[in-house]
Amino acid sequence: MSPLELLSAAFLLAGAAFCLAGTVGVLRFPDVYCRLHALTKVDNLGLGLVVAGLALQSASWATALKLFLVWLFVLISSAFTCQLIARAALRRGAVPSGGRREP
Amino acid sequence: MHELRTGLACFLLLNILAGMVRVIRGPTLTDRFIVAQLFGTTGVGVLVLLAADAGRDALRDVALVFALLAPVTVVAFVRFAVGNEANGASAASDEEPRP
Amino acid sequence: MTDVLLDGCLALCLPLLAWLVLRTESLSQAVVLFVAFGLLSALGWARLDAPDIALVEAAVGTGLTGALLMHTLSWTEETPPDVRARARRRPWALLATAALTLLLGWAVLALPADSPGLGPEVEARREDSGVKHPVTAVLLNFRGYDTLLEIAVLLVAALGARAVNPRSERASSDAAKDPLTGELFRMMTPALLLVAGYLVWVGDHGPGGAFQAGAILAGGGVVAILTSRMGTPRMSSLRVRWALLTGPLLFIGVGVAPLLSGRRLLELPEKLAGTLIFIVEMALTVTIAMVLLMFFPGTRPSRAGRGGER
Amino acid sequence: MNPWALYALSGVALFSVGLVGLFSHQHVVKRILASNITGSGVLLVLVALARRMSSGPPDPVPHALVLTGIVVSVSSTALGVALARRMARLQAEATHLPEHEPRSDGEGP
Repeated sequence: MSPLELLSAAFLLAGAAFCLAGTVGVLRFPDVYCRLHALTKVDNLGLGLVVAGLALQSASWATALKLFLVWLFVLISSAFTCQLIARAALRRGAVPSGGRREP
Repeated sequence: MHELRTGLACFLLLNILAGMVRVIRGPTLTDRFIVAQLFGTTGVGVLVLLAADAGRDALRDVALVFALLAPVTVVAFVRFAVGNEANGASAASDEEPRP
Repeated sequence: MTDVLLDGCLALCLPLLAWLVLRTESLSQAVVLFVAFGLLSALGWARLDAPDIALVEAAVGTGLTGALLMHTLSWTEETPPDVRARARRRPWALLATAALTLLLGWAVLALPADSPGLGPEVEARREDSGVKHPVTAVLLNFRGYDTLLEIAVLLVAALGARAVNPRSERASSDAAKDPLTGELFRMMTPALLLVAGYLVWVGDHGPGGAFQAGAILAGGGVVAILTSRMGTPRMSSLRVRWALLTGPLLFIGVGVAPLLSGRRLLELPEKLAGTLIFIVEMALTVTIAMVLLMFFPGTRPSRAGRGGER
Repeated sequence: MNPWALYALSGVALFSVGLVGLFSHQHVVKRILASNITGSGVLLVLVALARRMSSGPPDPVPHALVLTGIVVSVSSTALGVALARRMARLQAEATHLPEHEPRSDGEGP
């Protein structure tokens, strides 16, 4: 395993860890807004590290650039998604939990 | 390397399955919708991991399309799924007009 | 080893997810699970070495179906008021379906496990199909007749949907001036157009083509309609009609032309086949995008806002 | 080990789950979803059969069929939803209930 492969494996594992953290966050956080916060972590960090890991072991620069393009689009849409859903949730009357756990 | 990538793809698939719990338990439509977005991004992750195998370069285009079209459902959700969450009615359109 | 794990897990998840979609009483849960089902089936196509189909599933599943079902949520009751009971489970129906499943399973497994199907035939004739990608060769050259009729099916479905749901005149709500979705639309459009063009071009030698590109353009169109940047395509406007008709008319023209020079219907001349297919695919992309947009209910922009929008 | 048998059986299971869902639901939209699931079960069996040879590229003919099949199934779903919506409107008018759609419904342009 050359150092490059070790580094990319480390990135991949870190990315998977963030995806796990995001999923657990969406499952266990008390209200909509916290879950939204967990969701965007998966988008930018989880996927970002996976893409970085794959870019390291990709054969050509074109592949690496396309991977970063995919990540860029996910970033853009994730930024808008988070804002839109939060506003929609507010408009629909979702109450922030304020620390106490909902039943 | 192939084993690691496929193993991680499997791990992300299990993540998607774990998300089903929130879809079923989620009190409101917004919670369910958030999980749908989570699936979209995790799906892109799985596709990108699978695309690294030999001969499967086209899967990166699929991941690109997923990433590009994710906001479409969100915009539709924001525009259409107007409902009152206070009484847990997820999306049933209520009778009284909304401000 | 992990390949078997991934395939097994995916093959198990699909029916499980489908059962979840149909088990719930609440429609919103069914809709979200159905969108997740579309995603998992796209992963299934990817694992079965079918990138073209994964592309169409992705473009159509996330672009159209999700938005359409979200709109459905806004006009349907959660469950019809009179039938609050759980979905009725008729015992004999379950028994019959179980027997049918076993029969189908046995029939599928009884098929020869090593037959290459029509692959070699297509491979042999691929050079004179004008394109290098076998799926596009089959779709637009060897089975051009099937694709032509399929485009007619799409047109009929679009006309039917619009006839049943005429666009009602509604005052444009506040969404018109919403900066957030407007900005989203402004950033998404160039990327969508670029990727759609790329997919039509790459269809010649890789997975891609008219259907995928059309579905992506339709996804962009849906965002345009929802952010009131564009009115729903009006049946009365000439441009919409021409957009609907360019694909089929061009395809029929290209199909009938060989008859004049003594060849059979849809037998494209080898030398011109590649360029003809590309031109037909461009026209089909426009038609498919317009057809998929016709499905999307919406309203005419109010009289006041008529100026700018089509 | 070639996974085609796995996916073929999964397609058959999808078909039967969709079939059961089709018969056991009253709600029109859920029946549309069920018929969509049945359709994708059939398509999965077709593509699984195309992948029986583990060496070399899969058979492109079923791929072309399934490709057009998916676009047609979306169109039929959209048409089904449009018809269901028309029924909902007519039922609403017939029973003189207020329009089911809230005033600020997505009917905005």
